[in-house]
Parts: sequence; structure tokens; C-alpha cells
Amino acid sequence: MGMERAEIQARPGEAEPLLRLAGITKRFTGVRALDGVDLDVRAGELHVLFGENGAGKSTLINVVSGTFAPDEGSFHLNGEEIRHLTPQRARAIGISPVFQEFSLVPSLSVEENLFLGREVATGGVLRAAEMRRRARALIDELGFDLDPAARVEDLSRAHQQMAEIAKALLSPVKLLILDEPTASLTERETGRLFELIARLKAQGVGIIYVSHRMREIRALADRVTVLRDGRHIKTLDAADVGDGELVELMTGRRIDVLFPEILHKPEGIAVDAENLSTADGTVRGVDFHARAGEITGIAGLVGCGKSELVRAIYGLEPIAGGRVRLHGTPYEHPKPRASLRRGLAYFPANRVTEGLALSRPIRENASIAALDLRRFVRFGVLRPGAERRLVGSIMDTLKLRPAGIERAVGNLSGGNRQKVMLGRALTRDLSVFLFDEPSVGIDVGAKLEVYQFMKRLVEAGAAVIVVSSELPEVLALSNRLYVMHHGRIAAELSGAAKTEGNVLASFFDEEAPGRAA
Amino acid sequence: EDAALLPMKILDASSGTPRPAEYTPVGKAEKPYNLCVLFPHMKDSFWVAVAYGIVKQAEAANVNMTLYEAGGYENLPKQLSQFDDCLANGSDAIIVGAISGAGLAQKFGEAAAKGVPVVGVTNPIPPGATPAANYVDFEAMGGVTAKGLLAQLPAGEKANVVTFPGPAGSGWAEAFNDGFKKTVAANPDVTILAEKFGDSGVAVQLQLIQDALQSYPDMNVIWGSAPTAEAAIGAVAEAGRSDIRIISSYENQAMLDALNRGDILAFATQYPVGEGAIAIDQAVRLIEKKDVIKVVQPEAAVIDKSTVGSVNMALVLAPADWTPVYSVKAK
Amino acid sequence: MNAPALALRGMPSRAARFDWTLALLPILLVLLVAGMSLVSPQFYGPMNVLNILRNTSFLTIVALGQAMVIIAGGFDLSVGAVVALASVVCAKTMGWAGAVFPGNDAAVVLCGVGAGLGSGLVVGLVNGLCVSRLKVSGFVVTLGTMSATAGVGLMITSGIPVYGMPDGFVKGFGRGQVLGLPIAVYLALALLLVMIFVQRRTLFGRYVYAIGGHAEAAVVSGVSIERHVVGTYVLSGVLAALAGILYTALVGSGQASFGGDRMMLQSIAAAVIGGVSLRGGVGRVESVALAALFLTALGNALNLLQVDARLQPVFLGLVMVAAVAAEELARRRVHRV
Amino acid sequence: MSDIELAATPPTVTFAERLWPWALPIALLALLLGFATVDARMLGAANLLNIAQQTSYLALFAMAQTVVILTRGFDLSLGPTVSMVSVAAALVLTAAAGAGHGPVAVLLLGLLAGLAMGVAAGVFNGVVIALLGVSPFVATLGSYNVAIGIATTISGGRPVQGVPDLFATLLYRGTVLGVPAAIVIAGAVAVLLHLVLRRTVFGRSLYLVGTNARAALVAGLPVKRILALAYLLCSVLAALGALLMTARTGSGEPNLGGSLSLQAIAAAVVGGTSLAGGRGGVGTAILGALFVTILSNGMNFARIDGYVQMVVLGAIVILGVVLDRARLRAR
Ligand SMILES: Nc1ncnc2c1ncn2[C@@H]1O[C@H](COP(=O)(O)OP(=O)(O)OP(=O)(O)O)[C@@H](O)[C@H]1O
Ligand SMILES: Nc1ncnc2c1ncn2[C@@H]1O[C@H](COP(=O)(O)OP(=O)(O)OP(=O)(O)O)[C@@H](O)[C@H]1O
Ligand SMILES: [Mg+2]
Ligand SMILES: [Mg+2]
Repeated sequence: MGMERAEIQARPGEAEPLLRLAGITKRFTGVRALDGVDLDVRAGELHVLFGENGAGKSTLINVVSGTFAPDEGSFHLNGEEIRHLTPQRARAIGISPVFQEFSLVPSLSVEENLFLGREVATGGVLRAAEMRRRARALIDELGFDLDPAARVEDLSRAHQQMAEIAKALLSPVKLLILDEPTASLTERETGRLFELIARLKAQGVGIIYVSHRMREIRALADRVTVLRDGRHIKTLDAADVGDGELVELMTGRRIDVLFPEILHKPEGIAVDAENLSTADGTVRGVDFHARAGEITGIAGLVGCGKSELVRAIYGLEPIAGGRVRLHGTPYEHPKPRASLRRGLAYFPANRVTEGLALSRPIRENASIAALDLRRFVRFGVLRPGAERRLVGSIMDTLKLRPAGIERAVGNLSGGNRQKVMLGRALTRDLSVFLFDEPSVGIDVGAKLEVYQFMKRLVEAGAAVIVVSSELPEVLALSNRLYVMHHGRIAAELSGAAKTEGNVLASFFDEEAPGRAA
Repeated sequence: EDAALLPMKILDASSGTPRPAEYTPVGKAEKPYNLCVLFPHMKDSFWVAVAYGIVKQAEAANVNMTLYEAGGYENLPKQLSQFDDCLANGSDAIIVGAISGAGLAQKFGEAAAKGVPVVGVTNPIPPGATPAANYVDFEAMGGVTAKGLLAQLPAGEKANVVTFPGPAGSGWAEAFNDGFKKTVAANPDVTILAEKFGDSGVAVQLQLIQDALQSYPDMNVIWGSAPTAEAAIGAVAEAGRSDIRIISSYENQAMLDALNRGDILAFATQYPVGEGAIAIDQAVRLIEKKDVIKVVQPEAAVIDKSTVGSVNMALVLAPADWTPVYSVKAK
Repeated sequence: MNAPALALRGMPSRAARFDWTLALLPILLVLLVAGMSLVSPQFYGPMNVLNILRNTSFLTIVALGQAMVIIAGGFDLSVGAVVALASVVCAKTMGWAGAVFPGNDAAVVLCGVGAGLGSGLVVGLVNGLCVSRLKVSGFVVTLGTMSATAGVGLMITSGIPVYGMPDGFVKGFGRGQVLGLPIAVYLALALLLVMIFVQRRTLFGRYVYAIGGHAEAAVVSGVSIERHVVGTYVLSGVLAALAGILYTALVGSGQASFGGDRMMLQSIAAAVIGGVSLRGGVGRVESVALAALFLTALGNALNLLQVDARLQPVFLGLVMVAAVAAEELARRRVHRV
Repeated sequence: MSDIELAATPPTVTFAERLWPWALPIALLALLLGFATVDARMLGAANLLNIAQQTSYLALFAMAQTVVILTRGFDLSLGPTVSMVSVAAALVLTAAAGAGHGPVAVLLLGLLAGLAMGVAAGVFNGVVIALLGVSPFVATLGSYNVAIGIATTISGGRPVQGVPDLFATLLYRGTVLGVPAAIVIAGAVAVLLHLVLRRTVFGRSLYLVGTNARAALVAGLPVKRILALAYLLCSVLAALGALLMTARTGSGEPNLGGSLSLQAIAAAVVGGTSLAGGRGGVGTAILGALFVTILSNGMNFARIDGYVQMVVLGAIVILGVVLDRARLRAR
């Protein structure tokens, strides 16, 4: 490590970087999230932070943006030493973060959020018209389809992401920080964002970028800093390094393939929907089926209703019309509990709000879906021994790190949280699995493990349905792929027709069958 | 001013029928006993008056006294615990202003079993539950206020009364009310339009009165607790209803002032200071196994403009400049 | 380009989401008033309307502060105790000032009112600092200060009413009227207007929403939480104290029995029925004032209908639950369609 | 990976850090010893038994609150429910005894009547909160009023006297191996409830629902049923406590529970139950009840004025929670 530090400083003649961090250390109770990390970001450069879940990327970003005070280390911006940085001050000196978990207040409007903490006011009285004008101008300039008056909680996660990005760009930026900004954007918005990034770079803005998507890193990065377990491993020029090497640096081991080879053996129809519509109108007259022994993918633009479709089948969205069948038998009025009893499981996209009870132990979170089984329970009384054994062995199979099932889930990294949720699938007999954005926010290594998990399920004869905004993912995993558009099925692709081009065409196909309405 | 509070004229109801008598104290106690005193609360000048009597007499008898208050009539469980604490800390006698006489009856039994004498003061307790008690008959007191009203009612004039007895469920409010109703029932000139129970705070009573002024336009007598009368004075004045007469079922400093100003017609008294003093003396007598009047009833009286001069106010209210003391140490 | 279509789904327009829950309260109120007017003509008699308005004013003043605390994600159980404390402090101070500035009523009243409001400010400050510094929930902190404040109020007075206020304060201010309405009504109305303005047009109002809506987001956006949380508790304390002073002026004595649990529960009920979410971040003060009016009118109606005092709480409880349940059901329906 | 884990664990745990989990019990002990220096009888067998007995009632109510606090709610109607149960049970007991039923039948009828009232309150709260989705505050404020109304109406506002002595003999004076009935029953309930919370699906579900109700629903837990059952269990436990208190008073008291709701919440919270849901249990409830009881018992022994006690108690509630926070942070 010392060598690399020397390497960075041994470039004479180079102008002082925009941001220079040296020896940053940050401890949380019991955890050393950052351990003497160095980082420099030049003006006009896009600098990728790369690392596994829990490597310390978000923590570093929080230090840079003034949310956390580092325990040790120095901080220079434009050669000037900065001490006691607060979020307010950071924004004032041109550091604008886009947070992974967002910094939006759900009950406020987009416009109110854009200006939060930086309101235009005279003597404590807001100047609403002025702020409205500036908000509109900004959103127009960015080319986002965002209504400044909409309440953030009514927006999809994708639109919230746009709001978060807009918020970061409200005032003049010197250093833009993007923590997984594309995790919930689809191709189109991602394209918009990349254009924007290019423009900002041209203006000399330095950018710190965090992503788990190799494609993006390839496309955007000037330099990459790899973090592992809170330590700075290496900083490289993106041009000089291959994916394999990056992943190896990150994980400390070799990972050759990202998507496993899956053997699909389609059998009988496990679940199907006929003319299904949800009460909120996000799904309209959908015909859909999924077979046992194959992965069925669902892709679509933001807000096309792909999540709602599977949520409706599981019983989380009220159904207004049509019917659902499980293994050929009608399934009326779905409810989560009944779905599980019939062998249908759903893994929500948002692990924090819908997936896990964060302050409870891993054991309880894993067995939660099986508390009606004799395996864990006799006459309402738990069998702690049986529970510990089974959950323990499941977590071993899923390679939960660190091992041990009594810690609170809230202490785990994103990937390991996902594993805890997936572990539920193995606590009871299930035949249909609905995955909503299964790889959002998890690192490459964990992704592979999740895909391998699906592979095992499918090859054991289960029906797996994957809803995803990450196109390469659904394309690679699914045997058959539905593309949704405005709440309807726009296309069903399989075999050779299942190409990125065809999917994108269906995304934007104005003549898609659903347009009549 | 520091004249002894006792002797005082009372009714001796030990035999069941009240007979007039005079209560004379034993004077100094033989030893500085430890007396434990329990009050429902100390949130109005009525209970402060009782406390005054207790403190003065404890000083006179040279005994140790500690007073605990439960914080309000909603805190029976707390009073039960305080009773237990008094038994546990080795008090020689316990004087109780009971939140609920019935609710404490078993505690009295326990005290008796441990040989600790208990004196009931001011609030009624089941007959025979304690070796000695002194409190007025609340029904009788309600009746006295009714008589006071009838005495001041010009012949032939109709009285339309709304009663505001106090909190429902308190026991005393109901008893006062019953006594009042029973006494006026015989008189055709008096009609009771309604009974409005409510918390004994002035603010709550004020709202009740304001509402009653609307719903009973022909109401011309307000009968109720002291806070009721206090609230009524302002409300009646504001409504411009100087024809409305106000009577209070018990006494406090505000009632005395209001009577002197002519804002109310009358208020009743049970001589709370006297009650407190007698309770201490009864306790000392019980400890020393001396003769004791088992059931003392102060003679409730109505105080109005005509009688206010002749009543011994020292037995009715604590001096205005006296602040409550919670314990007395024997010298 | 399918941007407009996207916008349709992603961003519901304000008009499309007419909030039925906002309309429910006025409807209930109209029903109550119409029903009562049919049954009991005294209900809309001028004196009765005056009573309702005055009592609504007291409740509104307290509920305004309570609502701001709850919107910021807190809870203030101490308001009832503050009403009492401010009443006795105000009265005691006037008694003392009366001796210091004999004959100068204005100075006496100023001292009394200042001390009363000051006592509310102190309790609010303690609440706010404990909540923001010690990171203890508002419910717990104010549960503690409620007991302590009530204790101090009683210690000051020994429970005995405090007299000796200037006549002008009682007759002129407490019972005085302007254009036929009690001064308290104007005061409440003015405060309501100020609070509406504060909520919509000031930084403080905006930050209170943000902090209650998502405190962490507010922090990383550079909002200083502590100052504003303390601000809400201080506001609540001062407004409760003001109500205590108004009661003192109306009744003509300082009493430790004012307010109490009843006022505390009612103020929270008014806020919640007025659409303030106990989870924070949501609620408008004008609805809270409407809810205060509804609660007061309901109590008044039960009295006018001569419902047995012992049964009144039963009706009050059922109506309260029914109103909020109806709101909740309406909300669910709106979400479905 | 593994070497990092090693580095992540704090190298040495200091003695002070080891003590944190015991902060509250230590404070409790210090309190007890501190008060004992003022009055040695504080630690006498009689007073320790007294403390245990007083604690058992409050602990029962704190446990009842804990059940619903775990789900992120609370029950304001607990106190009035206690009053309602007390009055209903007493009415049935006296009526049944008056009708000449055998002692067992009388007892059973009384207990059933009381528990039935508890069940009714629980069902009301459960339905309104779980099915109609009304916030616990409003729902239980509603039932708070309703229960007060019912309690004062069916009792006529007065204590219900004439409860057969058998009731108190069994549930108050009765002992098992010399331990008073209240302690035995509260202890048994504590053990049972602990098992329910730790060992049953229902108990586990309470914690999960309280931590993240949405996630619990998505994972297939019957959230509504669990919530409804929690409120039912809370009211039934409250009813049980009410029956014990009724045996203690020997009469049905329409105001028995007046201020218990908040007291029980305060006790639970002081012990370390989190109002944010999902944290706490039988231990925290008992610890909190013990703390509050010892504090007021001690202050009574130390002869501290009632109003000062209120201030101290208020400060202690906050202090208790701050201590608990510090304890959590130290972990
Ligand atoms: N507020 C906190 N308190 C305690 N520990 C924390 C806190 N925030 C982060 N950590 C811990 O610090 C470590 C680094 O977390 P961080 O969020 O920075 O990882 P990351 O690299 O952003 O991961 P991901 O890819 O999942 O976003 C993790 O072990 C995490 O559990
Ligand atoms: N206009 C809206 N009104 C209310 N809720 C909305 C609205 N738009 C989105 N949502 C909510 O946001 C969540 C995610 O919706 P989203 O738009 O992401 O749909 P999607 O089809 O799942 O798309 P994706 O999977 O790409 O996120 C859903 O729970 C949905 O109910
Ligand atoms: Mg991160
Ligand atoms: Mg989705």
C-alpha cells in the first residue's frame, strides 16, 4: 500500500488534483469501515470507486460530502486543506453528492427536495416563485421527465433517482459524486445520464462514480480505485486494466464468468395470468405465463408495470380484473401468506422497506416465511434447535459472510442482506420464484452467487421469474423474455429473437399493441 | 391568632344517631409517636385546610407526622401503596383521607391485624372499618346546602336548578348531589333541570356551565362544587345573568372571597381544619388506648352573608399566608 | 417520443389526486352543525356559538404547537402541564409585580404574561434539548417533563388558586370582547394565520416537514435538525403557556388544575383528526384548527342534547374513532381507484 | 476476510464496558442502598415483601403494554379498562353471591365477567387498529373514553361494595408457600409471557411486525391477525391485573385505573422497551416496574414531598431511557 501512495505522489509536474484525500480512517462501533484510504480526483476526470459490498465506498463518499467526520486523515480541495466539513459547507464549496440511499424527503415535492437546505429565502421567508422557476429550468436543462410539483413518495424509484441527480446539480458543481446512480435506471435514462456526465467532464467537473456494473465502468471510467475491506488496494488507469483483473483485485479471487450457463428444460405451465389488470391501472390486460424448469424474464422501461405484475400475482397489488392460475388451478384473491402456502414466493426489490427486519437477527429474517411449518413450529411453539440448524446450513450454502446467524441483518452488506432474503426460498417447499430486481446494489461476486442460486432452482425444476431493469441480466438469464410497455405486454421474445436490439425496439415501439388505449 | 383549634362542637355519631357533643383534645402525647397521614391530593385549599388542622394539632400534641398525597382521585392504587409503605415503615398510627373508603377497607383490616390504629378523616369510610373516624355525612351536607338555598329563596319564587356535583365516579360528588336532591324534592318550588358531572377543574366546569347556560335558559340556580362556583361567577357575569344564584357544596378560600364580594349566595362548610385537628387527637388517643369518640361528625353549616360573621373561620380555612408542610418533627 | 406518457404514470398531477381525507372533516362538521340545528335551536344561538368559538380557540392554540411537534416527528405530552404551570406562574408573578409596581397595571400584566410565556419556553427548551441532544424519543421525554412540570406547578401554589391580578387583565383581556367576539378568538385566528404562513412560506415550516418526513435526508441535505426540533418544542411550550394565560385571564385566578391530561389528549386528538400523521412529515394547521372546532362542537352538542354525563365519553370515543376510521378508509379507496 | 473480522472486534473490553448492560439493575441497587441509609427499615423483610407486592401489579400492566409496544403501538385505554373490569367483576360477584350461588360458581362468574370485559376492550382495539387501520393513539384514546363511560355508568359512579370476602381471601390474602397471591400470579404470568414472546410464533411475530410490518407482510406473516391478537392479549393481561387489584381493594372501583395507562407505559420504557417497536420484553417490563416502585417507596421512606416526588419521577423516566441508550451504544 505504501508503494502505491509513493506512486501517486511521484508524479511531478502534474497540477494539484481537485480532491486529495490521504490516510482517511473511519470507525463505526466495532467496524473499521475505512482504514487509511488515499484518493485523488482530478478536474474533468471520472474516477470509479470499485469494491465489494461493504468495502467502504459509501462511507468514503459520506466523508467527502461532509456527512461523516473522518477519525483520521487529511482532506484537500483545490490544494486547500478542509477541516470540519458539514453537508452544508460541502455543497457550498461545490461538492455535490448523489446518495445511494437518496437524500430525498418522501413527503415533500421534487422542487422542495431540490432546494432542501439551500432554499432561496429572505429573512426566513421562502421565495417560492424564484425556486419554482429555477427548478423548472434545471429539469428542462437535464432533460428529465420530472414534474417539480410531484411528491417524491408518489414517484417510482427511477424518477426519485432523477430527482436526486437533479438535486446534486442545482448549484454550481466542482466535484460530483454518484453512488450507484444507475441501479434503478433503465437504458434510456442511463443514456441521458451518460450524456450529462460527458458534458460535466468537459466543463472540468471531477466525478466520483460508484457502480457494480462492469459495462458502465468500461464505458465511463478514466481511473479506477479499488477498495477492499475498507482499505485502498490500487488505483489504476481504466485503459490499462481488464475486467478480470479488476474483479480479482476487488474480491481477492478470480471470477471468470458473470452469468452462469443455465440449462433450461421448460415443462408444464407453473403460473399464468390471463387478462390481468391491477386496480391502480399499472398493469392492463396482461397475458403471461411461466413454465417450470425455465427462467422467464420481464423487462421494460421504468414504470411500465413489470414489478406490479409479479406483485399482483403474489398478492401485494389489488387486482381489478382477469385471473391468475397456479399449476393450472385458479388462484383467487392472492395474499402473500396464501401464495407461500401454494409454493409461490416473491423477493422484493427494496430489501430495506419490504424485505428485512433490520434490527432482528439473520436467523429470524431467514425463517420468517416458514413459521407455519411443522419443521420449525409445533402447535405454535418454535423449535429453536431445528431453526438454528436449518438456517445455519442454508447460510453456509449461500456463503454468508461473515458466518454466524445471530447478528442483526442491519449490520450486513447489501449482498449479504440479499442472501438472507434468498435463504427464505430454501426454508420451505416452493415451486415458483418471483425475483424483483434481484441484483440491485450487490457486488459482482454476490451477483454471481445469486445467479447460481437461480440456476440451481431452475435446474431442480422450479419456475423462476426475473424482473429486472438491467438488460444484460435478463437477457442472459432468461429462456423466454417478456417486454412490458405501459402496463401491457409489448413483446415476448425467445431463442434467437431474444436480443438487446429487439428488446430496445419493443421499449420504444409506438405501434405496440397497447397503444390503442 | 395561634389559638388552639380545639375544643370544637361536633356530633357524636358513635351510637348511630348523631348527638351534639364537644370534642376536647388530650393535649400533649405521652411519647413522640410517628403518625402517617394519607391524602387524596393537596390540589385545593380544602385539603390544605385539613392539612393545616393536622399540622397544628400534631405540633400541639408533640408527635412526628408525615403527610403523603396520592396526586388525585384517580390514583387509588398509589394510595394503597402509600398505605403499605406506612405500615412497613413502622408508623404508630395512620390517618387516611380515603380516595375510596370501600377500596381501602381491606387495608384497614391489615392495619388492625398489625395493631396499627387507623383514623378516617374527611372522606367517608365504611362504618366500623376503622377504630375511629371523623367526617361529615356528605348527604347531610348536601342537604344543608339545599336548606340554605330554600332559606334564601323568596316565597313563591321558583328555583330551576342545574347541579354540577363534580367528577362522576368520585363517590363524594354523587353523595352531595343525592343529599341536595332529597332535601329539595319535597319543595314544589324547586325543580332540578339536570345534573352535570364533570372533572373538578375550573376549566372543565366553566365549559359545562357555559353549555348549561345555553341548554337551560330558564336555569336560575347553579349548585355545585367550589370550582364550579368559581367558574360560574365569571360565566354568569359574562352572560349578563345576574338573576342566577350560585351555591357551593364546599368551602375554599375563593368561596369566602366570593361570598364577601357578593358573587355567590352561600357555601357549605364541614370545618375541615377542625377535622384535621380532631384526627390527630383521635390517633393519639387510640395509640394511648384512651377513650375516643369513635365516629365524629362535624356539624355541617351553610355560610352566607348573614352568618359569615359568626362562624369561626379558623376552623374553616388555613390562614392565607400558611404554606403546607408535609412533615412535623416532635420536639 | 414517449416522454409524456411516462410522465403520466410517474408523476401524478395534483388535481388527479383530490384528497378526500381533507374533505371529510368539513363534511362531518357540516353534518354535526346541521343535525344539531334541527334538534336544538340553542346550538346556533349567539351565546353558544361564542362558547364554542372560545373553547375552540384555547384548544386550537395548544393544538397548533402540538401539530408542529408531531409533524417534525415528535410528541408533546407536557402541554397540559405547561398550561397549568404558565397559569400559576403568570398569576404569581402578577401578584408580586402588583406589589412592586403598584397602580401600573400595564407593567404588572407585562411581567405576568412574560413570566407565563417564559415558563412555557423553558419547558419547551428542556423538551427540545433532551430530544435532540440525548436522542430520546419525544414521547418519553415529555412523559417525564409532564410529571415534573405538573409537580413544579403544584409546588408553587400548593394547589391553591392564585388571585390578585389586575382587574384590567381579567375584565378587559380575559372576558373582554371586540366586535362581539372574545379576544381569545382573535388571538387564535391570528396565530392560525401566522402558522399557515409559517408552514407554507418559511424555512422553519419547510424544515419541520423535511425533518419529520425523513430526518436523515434532511441532515445530509444540510438542514440543522437540532435547532428546528428545539424550535417546535419551544413553540408548543409557548403556545400552551399562552393558553394557560388566557384561561387565567378568563377565570380570574391562576390554577394548577388547568390543562392536565385532558388538554394533552385533546390537543393530540385534534392534530391527528386534522390529518397530522403520527409518523411525521404530514399535516396542515388549518385542518387541525378545523378538528379542534369539531371536537369542541361535539362536546358542546353532547351537553346540549343533555346526554348523561357518564355516557358522554362513550359517544365522544366512538365518534372520534369513527371519524378517523372513515378517513383511513377513504384514503385506501382513493389509493385503489 | 477473516483477518479483518479479527481486527474489527474491539481488542479489549474494559470493566466499565462490561458493566453497561447492568446499568439499570446497578442503579436499582444503588437506589435501594441509598434509601436504606436514610431509613434502615427500607431493607427490612416486611418492606421488601411490600415492594415485591406493589411491583407485581405495576409489572403486570407494564407487561401488558409491552406486548403492544413491541408492535410499535401502545394502549391508552389500559387504565380505564382496569376500572371497567374492576366494576364489572365486582357487580357480578356481588350479584352472584346475593343470588346464593356456591362460592366456586360466584368466583368463576366474577372472574369470567372481568375477563370478558377485558376481551371486549381488546377486540375493540384490535379490530379498530388492525382491520380499520386507525393509529393506536386515536383508537385507544377512543376506547379510553368508552371504557371510562362504561365504568362510571354501570357502577353509577360509586364503588361497588359487598364483594364476597372469598375473592380477596383467594386473590389478595391467599399465599402459595408463604408468597402472596399477587406475586405468584404476576410471576406465573411473567414466565408464561416470556415463553410466549421467546418461544412461540406469535411472540416472534410481534418482534418482526414491530420492526418492519411491511416486510413481515411481504414475508407472509398474518400482520393484521398478529396486531389484533396483541391488543387482545394486552387487554386480557390488564383485566387480570384489574382482578388482582379488585381483590386488593375488596370493592369495584370506577376510577381504579385512572392514571395507569401512562404509568405502565413509563415503567415499560424506563426498563428499556423501545417505543419504536421490536425491542423489549418481560425483563424490561419488570425492571421498569421495579425501578418506579422502589423509587416511590424510597421517597416515601425518605419523607419527600409529593410534588417533589413528581419532579423526581419525571427526571428518572428520562434518565432511565438515556441510560438505556448509552447501554445500547456501548454494545
Ligand atoms: N452508520 C454505520 N454504522 C455502523 N457501521 C456502518 C455504518 N455505515 C456503514 N457501516 C459499515 O461500514 C462498512 C462499509 O460500508 P459501506 O456502506 O461504505 O459499503 P459500500 O462499499 O458502499 O457497500 P455497497 O456496495 O453495499 O453499497 C460495512 O461493513 C458497513 O456495515
Ligand atoms: N404514479 C404513481 N403513483 C403511485 N405510485 C407509483 C406511481 N408510480 C410508481 N409508483 C410506485 O412505485 C413503485 C415502483 O414503480 P415503478 O415505476 O418502478 O414500476 P415498475 O414497473 O416496477 O418499474 P421498474 O421495475 O423499472 O422500477 C411501485 O410500488 C409503484 O406503486
Ligand atoms: Mg454503498
Ligand atoms: Mg420495479
